[in-house]
Amino acid sequence: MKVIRHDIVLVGGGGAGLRAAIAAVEVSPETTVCCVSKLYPMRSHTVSAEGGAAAVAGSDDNLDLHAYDTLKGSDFLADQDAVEQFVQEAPGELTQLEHWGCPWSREPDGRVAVRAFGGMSVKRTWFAADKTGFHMLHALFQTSMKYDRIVRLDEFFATKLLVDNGRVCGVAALDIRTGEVTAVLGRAVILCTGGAGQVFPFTTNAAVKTGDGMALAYREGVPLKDMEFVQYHPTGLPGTGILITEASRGEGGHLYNNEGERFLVTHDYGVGNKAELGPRDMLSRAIMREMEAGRAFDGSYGKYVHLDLRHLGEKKIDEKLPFVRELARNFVGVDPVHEPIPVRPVVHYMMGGVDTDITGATPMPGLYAAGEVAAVSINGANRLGSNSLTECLVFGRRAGEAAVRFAGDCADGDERVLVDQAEAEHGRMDALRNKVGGEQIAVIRREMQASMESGCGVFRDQGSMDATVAALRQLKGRYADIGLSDRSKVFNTEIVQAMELRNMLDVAEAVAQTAAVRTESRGAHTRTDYPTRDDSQFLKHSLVNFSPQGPEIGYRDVTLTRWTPEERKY
Amino acid sequence: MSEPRIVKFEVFRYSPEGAETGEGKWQTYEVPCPDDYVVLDALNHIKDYIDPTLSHRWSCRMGVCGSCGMMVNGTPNLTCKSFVRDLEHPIRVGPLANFPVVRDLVVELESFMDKLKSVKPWIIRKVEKDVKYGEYLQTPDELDSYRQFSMCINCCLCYAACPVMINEPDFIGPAAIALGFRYNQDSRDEGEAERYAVLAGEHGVWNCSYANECSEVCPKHVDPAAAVNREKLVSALQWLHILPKKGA
Amino acid sequence: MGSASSTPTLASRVPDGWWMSHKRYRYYMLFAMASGILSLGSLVLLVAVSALSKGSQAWAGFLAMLGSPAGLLLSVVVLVPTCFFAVRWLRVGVKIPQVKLGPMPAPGAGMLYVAHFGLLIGVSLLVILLLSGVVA
Amino acid sequence: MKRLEPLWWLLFGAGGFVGAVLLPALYFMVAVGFPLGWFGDPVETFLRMRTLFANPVGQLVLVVGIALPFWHSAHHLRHFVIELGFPHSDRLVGSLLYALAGVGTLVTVGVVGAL
Repeated sequence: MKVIRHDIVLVGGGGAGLRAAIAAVEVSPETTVCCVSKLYPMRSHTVSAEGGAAAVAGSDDNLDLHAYDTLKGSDFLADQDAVEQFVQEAPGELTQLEHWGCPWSREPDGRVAVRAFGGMSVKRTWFAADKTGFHMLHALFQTSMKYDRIVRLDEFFATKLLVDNGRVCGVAALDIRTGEVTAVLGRAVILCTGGAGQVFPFTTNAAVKTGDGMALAYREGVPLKDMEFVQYHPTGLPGTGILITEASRGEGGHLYNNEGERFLVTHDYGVGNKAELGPRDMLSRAIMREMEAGRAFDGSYGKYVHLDLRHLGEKKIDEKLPFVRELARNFVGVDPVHEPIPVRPVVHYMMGGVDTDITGATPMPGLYAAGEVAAVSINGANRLGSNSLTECLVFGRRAGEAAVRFAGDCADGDERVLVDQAEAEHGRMDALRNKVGGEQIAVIRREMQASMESGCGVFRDQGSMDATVAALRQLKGRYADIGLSDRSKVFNTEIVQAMELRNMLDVAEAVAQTAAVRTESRGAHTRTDYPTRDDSQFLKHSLVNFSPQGPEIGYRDVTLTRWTPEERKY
Repeated sequence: MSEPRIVKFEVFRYSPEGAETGEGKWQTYEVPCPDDYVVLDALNHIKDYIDPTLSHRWSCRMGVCGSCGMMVNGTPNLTCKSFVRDLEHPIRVGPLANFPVVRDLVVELESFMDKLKSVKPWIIRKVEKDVKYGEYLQTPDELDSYRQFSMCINCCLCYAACPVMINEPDFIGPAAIALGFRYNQDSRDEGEAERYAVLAGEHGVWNCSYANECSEVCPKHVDPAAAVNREKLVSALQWLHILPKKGA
Repeated sequence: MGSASSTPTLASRVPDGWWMSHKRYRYYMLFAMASGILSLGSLVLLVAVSALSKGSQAWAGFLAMLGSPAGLLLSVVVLVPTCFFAVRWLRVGVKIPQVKLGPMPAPGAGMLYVAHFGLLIGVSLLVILLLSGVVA
Repeated sequence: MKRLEPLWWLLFGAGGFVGAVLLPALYFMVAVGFPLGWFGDPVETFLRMRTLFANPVGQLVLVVGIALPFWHSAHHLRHFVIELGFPHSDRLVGSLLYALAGVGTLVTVGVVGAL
């Protein structure tokens, strides 16, 4: 068994992970960080983020306003102390990224430009055209290369947290290239593996977003928080689910139904005069309602509405939204300069995740989490567009620094105990690779996704969610009987898919079960049988714990500081 | 939607273990392809329902993560944006040329990663400004002077198309040079002198033979050939001491 | 990093169809050969200058040689690739000078196109006018 | 040779530029137009050519127009040979080609100087 030892083990190399890694080596001159990532870091899903990153910039803005917008967007489920911390550190983090070379779009005088975004009451979204995530990720990755103390294990798949006496001291990681398991030991572990959009069939999320970090923590007894809140982005391309950024509405795009109406203006969907700049949950519901009312277009991938950018003109589209134009042309054959883009709501983001405090620490000693994998929570029941990239930076840095502090105060774990666990993982991998069984990975994955869409979509009710819970339980049973065909060790992606599916089934179950017991509508969790918010019972985070018998669900009060929950109307 | 039609794919298979050792082979699959299928969809269909032993890399399937580059009918391409309907059949899918093959359609990228790092792709400054004093000012014109070269997604198609790579695998190549040039051109950077030794060195720009193939295949219109040749011009003038090196 | 060369690899594959059977490469190969043919043109001109220096008889002999069917064939062999070369060189060439050198602003592509092809047309006209005797 | 790469490249570039801008018309006139008698008989063209080129400015134009393309071709052929699969012969092939271009340049200077 190969054993690698570093101070800090990082799982995932996207925006949050790389920020955490850089923070860790910058805050301490000796610390080494080992970045375990199942794909080359610059491939991480941060790369697909388009619209921008929020932080107070202009003189028309202030921290309280950003905090209030975020809290209101979250339907008051976000922790107010976390949000205050977040908005305060956001501008510095985005400036830091500017210093690291991120090509932010600029004003004529050379200052960083900002744009409007859904649910934000003033312009505060920093952007690099409409490839913000791409530029942020590459700037972070390239900057990380400066540090020899950031050691990368690219294309290593973390399969288990190694735990000694209740404290996490590393991970077992499958080297996809060789098929061997390596014990990667450290005194703290940071999870930055992103979300789990792939548990749904139509998602903006990349194939790699399979909830790995959530499942790793969950199976070791760390609770997942607010998992029932899954954000649908209102404007994805039908079929592929490719994201058409909210910036297209921020820059002035309009939504139309098949009667040529700007339905957000002509019908009352609660977004008021914000119209297309309303928050995502509300817009997604509005589009679904239009579909139900027969006012949507019919296409080969079901119903859709139109996102019209034509009035912005070619020059503005090319300057501010070049990627939208490229995507629409390439993938649906529509040039937004001349035609409206077909769009529909599509799964985009998990508000929930591994339970952390505002330093990124989870309840398990030594374990930290940041980015989409974590629920701090600043997003509550609905995240505002452009807060997530900033969240990766703010809480990535916080987790990196907190992990260094933790690692400095404790001894190494018992190597024998940890390596034994990794050896067991190695045995499990060998067994899995040679597994014979009647079930196919792809079939179970497809059924899981279909079941999540039907039960935990934009609109939910008790019957649909209970059916999904039952279906998932049955799928987990069938998973035990999967068979694998690829017996070779070198770059065996089938075994990776098998483990990803296991992770997704755990995450899906957490989503469905927590959703089924929250008998109210809040943010992205919209129940037709309980259409209103119920602060008396549910101004609470859900916490789900793993148990062999099935998820165990508990609740924790939301932290309130200066804002009283109010009705969410725009 | 019209019925999917059956399309023949010839996919390259190689494994250092078991039956596929040796020189690799072309394996034929028949895939039912709806009209809007891209090559990656077909590969995933093969992986999911025909032959789970096929290995390939992919992730975002929207042309920005850079992981699904392969040779499609002899041309390096992102398989997520190569529409089956636009290609001649049978469709031949192979691993990126000019890279060692790890398995099937998966190539070895370690040398590429080293090349990227060798150009020091980060902002180098003599004096760093504290974040609390705000951003470095950069006008839209200054941004435009390097922006195109910051669009590279590291998909490596340019390396697979570059005729120099065939015979000189140590050439740092179009993407790495474009990245180094991108930082050299950035008004915030002062690292040109540090990058000179690599960019204008033994494995640097002078190996380029003006084929322009990199720019022909670049899916993001980065035009690495422009970067390579501009760097040649700048380096030549610096070599003649007509032009100073930023940060020297 | 960790996994470098950790499993045997198959040597990198040469692009399918390199170097003549693929359209893109064929085009490039033509360009490479055209750039060799420039020298052939130069050599012919060198012979012409040599004849010019030896007197009008030698010059007439040179012209007779080039006017023969073989001579004209040679001119086709030189001129066609040279013109192809000129267009591609000037077209691709606009990429290179678009860079800020010292205090001077970077010239734009449009301006360079005009400059490059303007120069080609201007110089060609000048040569034709001077050598044809229209402008004495 | 490797140490002088910028020089080879500059000569290559200059040669390519001259080859693209000057060569087509000049070659057309001298090797096609004159032999076919389109621009006067051999005596007329002889006198016209002498008038135009038998002076320092004309000679400079000829040296530049004739010699630089040699450097251009030499450099490109050097890379072409590498591409045909002979990267290890680069030193030999390069030296040979640049030497040829050098000889060509000297001959050009000599011939043009004799005008």
